[in-house]
Amino acid sequence: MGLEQFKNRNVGTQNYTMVDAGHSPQGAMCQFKQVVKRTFKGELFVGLWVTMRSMIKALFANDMHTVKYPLEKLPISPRYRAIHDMLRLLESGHYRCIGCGLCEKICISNCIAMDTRYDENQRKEVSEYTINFGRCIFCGYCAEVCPELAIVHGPRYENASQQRAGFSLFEDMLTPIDKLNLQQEYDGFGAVSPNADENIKQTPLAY
Amino acid sequence: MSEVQTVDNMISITIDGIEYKAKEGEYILNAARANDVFIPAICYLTRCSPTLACRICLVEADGKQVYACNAKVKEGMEVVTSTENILTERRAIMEVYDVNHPLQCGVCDKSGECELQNYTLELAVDSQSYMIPDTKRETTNWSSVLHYDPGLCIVCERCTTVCKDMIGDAAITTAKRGGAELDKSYKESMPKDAYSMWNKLQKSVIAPSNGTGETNCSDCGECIAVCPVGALASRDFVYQSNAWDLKRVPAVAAHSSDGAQIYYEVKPTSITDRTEKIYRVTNEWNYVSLDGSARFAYDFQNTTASKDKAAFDAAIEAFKKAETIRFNAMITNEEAMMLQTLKEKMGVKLYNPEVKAFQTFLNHYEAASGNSLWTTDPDAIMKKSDFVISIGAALRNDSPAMKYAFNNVQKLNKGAGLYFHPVGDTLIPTFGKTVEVFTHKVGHEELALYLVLDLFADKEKLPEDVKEYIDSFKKTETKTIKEKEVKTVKEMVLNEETGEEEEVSKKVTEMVDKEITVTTNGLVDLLGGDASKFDAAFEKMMKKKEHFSMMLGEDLYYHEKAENIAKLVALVEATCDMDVVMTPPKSNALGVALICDLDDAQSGYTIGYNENGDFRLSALGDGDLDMPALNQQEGTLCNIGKRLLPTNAAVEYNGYELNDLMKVLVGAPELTIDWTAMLPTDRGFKAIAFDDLTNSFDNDGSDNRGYRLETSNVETDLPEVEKCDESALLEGEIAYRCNPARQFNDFTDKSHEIFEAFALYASTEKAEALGNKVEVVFDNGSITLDVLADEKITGDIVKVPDFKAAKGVYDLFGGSRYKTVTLRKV
Amino acid sequence: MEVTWIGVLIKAIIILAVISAIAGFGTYIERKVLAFMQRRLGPMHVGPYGLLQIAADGIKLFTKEDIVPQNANAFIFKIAPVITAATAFIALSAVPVFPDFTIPSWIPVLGGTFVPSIASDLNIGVLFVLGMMAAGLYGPLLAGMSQANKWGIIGAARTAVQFLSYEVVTGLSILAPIMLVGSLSFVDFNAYQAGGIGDWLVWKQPVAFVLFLIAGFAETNRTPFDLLEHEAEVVSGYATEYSGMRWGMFFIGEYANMITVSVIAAVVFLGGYDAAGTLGWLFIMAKIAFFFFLMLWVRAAWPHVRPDQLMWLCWKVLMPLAVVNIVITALVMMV
Amino acid sequence: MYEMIAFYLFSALTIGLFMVTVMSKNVLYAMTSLASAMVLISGFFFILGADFLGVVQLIVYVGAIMALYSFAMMFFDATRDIKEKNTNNALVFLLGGLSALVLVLIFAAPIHSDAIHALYPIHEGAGNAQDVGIVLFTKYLVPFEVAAVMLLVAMIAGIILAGKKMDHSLTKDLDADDEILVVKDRK
Repeated sequence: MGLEQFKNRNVGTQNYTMVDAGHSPQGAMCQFKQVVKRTFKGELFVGLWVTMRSMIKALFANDMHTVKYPLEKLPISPRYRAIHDMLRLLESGHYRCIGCGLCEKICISNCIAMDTRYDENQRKEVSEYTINFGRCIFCGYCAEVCPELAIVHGPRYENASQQRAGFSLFEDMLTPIDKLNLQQEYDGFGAVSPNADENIKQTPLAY
Repeated sequence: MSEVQTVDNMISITIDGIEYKAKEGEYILNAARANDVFIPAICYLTRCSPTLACRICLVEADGKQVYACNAKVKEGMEVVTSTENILTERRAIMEVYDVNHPLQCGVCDKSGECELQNYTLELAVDSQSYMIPDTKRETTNWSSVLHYDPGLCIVCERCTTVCKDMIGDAAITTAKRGGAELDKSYKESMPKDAYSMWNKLQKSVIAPSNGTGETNCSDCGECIAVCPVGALASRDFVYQSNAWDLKRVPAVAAHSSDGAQIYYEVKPTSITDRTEKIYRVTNEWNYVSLDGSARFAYDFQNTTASKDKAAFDAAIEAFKKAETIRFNAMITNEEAMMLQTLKEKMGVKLYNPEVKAFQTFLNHYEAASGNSLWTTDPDAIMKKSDFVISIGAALRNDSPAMKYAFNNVQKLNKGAGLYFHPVGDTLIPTFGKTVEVFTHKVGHEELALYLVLDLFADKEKLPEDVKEYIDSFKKTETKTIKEKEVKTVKEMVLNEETGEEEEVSKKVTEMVDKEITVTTNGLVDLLGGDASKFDAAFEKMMKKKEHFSMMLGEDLYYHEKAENIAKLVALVEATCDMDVVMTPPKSNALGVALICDLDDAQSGYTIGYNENGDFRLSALGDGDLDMPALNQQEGTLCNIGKRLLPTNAAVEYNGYELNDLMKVLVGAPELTIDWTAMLPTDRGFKAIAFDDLTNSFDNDGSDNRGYRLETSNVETDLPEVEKCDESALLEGEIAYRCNPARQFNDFTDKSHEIFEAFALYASTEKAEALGNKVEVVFDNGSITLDVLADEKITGDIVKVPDFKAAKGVYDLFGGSRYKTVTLRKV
Repeated sequence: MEVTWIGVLIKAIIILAVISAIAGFGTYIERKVLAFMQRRLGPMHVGPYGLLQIAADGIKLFTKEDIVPQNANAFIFKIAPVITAATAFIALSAVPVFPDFTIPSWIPVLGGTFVPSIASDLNIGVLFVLGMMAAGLYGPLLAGMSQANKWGIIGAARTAVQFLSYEVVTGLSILAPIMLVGSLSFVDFNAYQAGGIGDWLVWKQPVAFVLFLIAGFAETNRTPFDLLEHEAEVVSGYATEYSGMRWGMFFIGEYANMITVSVIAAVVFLGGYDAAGTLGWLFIMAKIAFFFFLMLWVRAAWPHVRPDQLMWLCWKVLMPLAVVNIVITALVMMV
Repeated sequence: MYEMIAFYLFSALTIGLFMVTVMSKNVLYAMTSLASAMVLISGFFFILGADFLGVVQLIVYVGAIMALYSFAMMFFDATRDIKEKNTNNALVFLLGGLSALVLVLIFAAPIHSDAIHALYPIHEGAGNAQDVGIVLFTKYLVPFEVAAVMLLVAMIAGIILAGKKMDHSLTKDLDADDEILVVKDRK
């Protein structure tokens, strides 16, 4: 191996290569020709026409792209990752969160915190749960890791606040009990795949 | 294990084709673990006897399938850890373990530290071949701290094993549960070990061994530590936190002189309160066993502290006019060094009655024996001793490490034991069949040592006067007695649990008439034993015994004839081939004894550090100036194993430290831990900076925490000992200064998981006689206490605790642990 | 009709009020047109179709804090925007804006007053307008120099270079029509082209027309020659430190200048107004509106040029062309 | 009457502004006042009815020359006052006074002679611009042509000087338009 590569001390340029991007005119005549060509070719007028066409379309063909945001909203993808929702069990109405703490652990911006306790039914109960939305980067890991599909990303993306960090409590994100019938099953990050049943290994539990 | 393990008798074995060194007589599993070779095993605990519950450690040794936890290594043994058959067995066992095991892993407190999970993954169990109906098993609380979820339990019996072999309480055992019968067809279709394991598993559950729903034990929580699954947990910790959220702070158990290794596991208190709180204490349970105070008395930090400048200035003033600093052993070596520096530079007296007696005793011992410190430690006793003697210690209460060692020797080393103590104890005899308990009179401790001399001393070496004195107790007569003769008969018995035939040894006793010459040892009778039976019993105890150890307790340091006892101990050591260990009376008593020059009495203006005084420095939060508690500061402690151990701050401390006072008073380095390297090297310390201290265990269990104090040994002549002074005997009502098992000091009392009350403890009968409340009247005062019955105590002596410094119990007892008192009903 | 001083005063007031309003409204138009060309809606919320946006902007500009940077030369900093606005309106005084009319006699006091189309009908009107627009360069120049901001200095430097250079082109390009007409008065220009669309000077002087337009863009600081305050390069150039109404005055000046240029182009090259009737005035309104629209249109369609390209274009293309155009015109007239 | 008012107003302002130009230590003030004074001078022309000259004054002095001055001034810090190094005040006063006196004498001399009359009377019916043209192309034809040629030469020279190396890139020996830097495809 030669030392050529070390002799170019202009670090950073070694990985670049020049590509031919056409020729610039050589000599006064060529330059003049180019000016004339460009002047009379009408490129500028093509530009004018394009914008005019857009204006005509916008005004008369109603081809307007503006969405009047607070008044109109675009439909969002089910995989969109906005403010979290806490889902309830459809049958009993009890919230699904079992307090396993996986979302807290996986959260890369460290914005989820939960306190748990031993409740009177000898179950693990979440006594407090917050997400610091000032920090949350909506990466979707929490929804993905949740074994119960309890924390999911909901469609509420309007989360601007006057404070740097808005905290959200468990109850704020929880489906209201009277709106249980409106609760949508989540099909975004971490949701059960449509063919999940096929992937399960059956065990001989006859009981 | 009866052989001495030295480097010389290491043998070599081959595991999976690689040659390793192992100790003679060691189990294959231990040898593998010591050499970092992985053999799966669920039920085996390194320092306990094999349980043979899980059967997963199956290996092939020299072509035969054996259980690695139960088979000993032999020279040249070739071990194969996995063959096809073994893998099939192991997989079947793991599948069986997973049958009906609740899939609550998400909320289980084990949170991923679960060995069942690990082995299931290790053995790649991805499908299940077996099934059986599940039975409902209710969650129970066994005691104020123990929480048991039988649904999660895999009946590996680690908890029962550790309770029996290590702790000695044997408070829990396997019990029957109404599980469904296995399908008979499995007997043929399943691998043999898996089937028998399942058969047992299906029938058992763990339960308190006393038949009630509650354990009656020392609540040490070691069963929680060893539980491989989430079945056993501390009641306070259940569903509080995931293990992964907890930050582990390596530390030293602060309350007793065991100096056990612990981790404080800390995490912010709650979402709103982000100050860190200790959630639990864990330990390296393969190498260390904790007592209840170490595991549960963790929240003794000083939370009220703040930098109160006025109090600080007042403290400076107080120090300037102080004549005495009274303190106890709940301080680090660094703080002890600071106090000693104060004494040297400002001429204050250092008063510490707890440690002073110990220090004096140590000095007497050093003078008599030439050894700067005692010669063995609990760890070494557990590893090799097979005969232990305990004198002068309420073993159950004074030093958990001693108790564990005493018990472990009986269980694991097929050992024997002699226990001398005035207060009768029902637990000690249960440690082993060859444990003799002498409930002697208060003041007869010297006689106990003479008995030891009689029994174990090389008579050639003993001085003539001692020999004469011992012989003066002996009487010889001829008697016809009926002697029991024990014969061992072997027969084949069907084991119910496993459904197999096993060879079982049975002892059959026959009575034979014999005419013999009997030498009655009057010493035995004097110490409360039965001389006629003792000789035979002792003969049995001495069978195949090679390593003898003697544990000395706090009673001896406070004994009136402490100097003579120290000499006797030295004599025992010199003539009996016996190792000695002494229990430092409180946490860092050894460190204080080595570092500080203590004075006999206090006088004038006194500063109390966690003690009574005119100006109180206190880590309890109730003094004139706040100090950090031991879980809030870095520093080192000296323990019973003669080690200097580093401990770290687990929780935040906002106030002033002693070092801040030192800076103003006499000048000091920047940090408290800067004193570590300045500890006196002439007392055995080494000039090693705190940050360079190691803090770990090796895989074979060797302790690398901190460093071992340097001890010196000077050849000395045999000491001149005095005869036992019978006048020191106490008569009448006797109070014994002794704390309940998990209480050591004000700090344990402050912890919310410790419930033992400050009360008078007495045997059940005595307690009934005394009623609910008594006034204990001493010569120099009295104290009124509730009466609590402790069914493990026998005899008339009552125990008065001293863990509350404010009650001044030390002063009441004066320089002794025993006092004649009047008990007056209130 | 005789031009009285009161008529001139009324005219001046009309120019000030109406042109200011139009300049403000121009911002609305500009935003709308640009939006439509990008298929957006533009301002929509203040008033119907956002028509009152100008009011909202005005309120905002008037109520915004008037910040003078600490190290700026406060006096110069404060008068600079006034210069821009003032010169722009002074230039308008010599330009025919709106038709002349007589205030109906039934109105008290002012009844019967003749209001001329040009506030000050100079016989060298064209030159005067050019001169005032030249003087207008002091606004950006002083603004940039006084604000103690490096972006401002760069903006000021660009002002000097760009305005000076393109003044030459403007003057030379309009010289050829002047030669043809033989007068510097806008009235004469209008009269010269009175014969209908065939008489428009744009047919006789197409090169001059194009040159004038290009130079007009540069003189009014419009895309593609908006180098004085091009955000991508110099933050906001000479206007970097300005806020509130002072900033607004620069833009009133700019839009007034746009109107001026549009008027000149319409009068000089596109036939001017028909002095006889109202229809002619509507016609010139349409012409002016077209030029105004063209400026917006170009802004939507074309990228802006680099400073060196700007200079290159001025001195090496436009100016020689203008000179050649004058020479040819002179030759043709001679023959 | 209006002319009177305008004249005196313009005179006072012009003198004042020139005073500021001379006296001010601040470059910006000096420049601004100079430019304003030039504008006001053009006002005199307008009062005199010489519209063309007035506009020329505007375009040439205000638009061109002053802008060049200001361009030069950009090399200084416009926000800072300039400290004059004036070692001899007496000399400055003497020289300044003498030159002022000379100027007064020169301009006052014709008044004394009371023989001022236009050499070239205004042509009836001809505009201001035409008058200037007539004078330029009759009496002052030669100086005008010489000046024109000189200006043309200056302009051409300027273009050549400025445009000499306009195409030469200072940063690269290659023409900047020729190349685009592209990341090499590393396999």
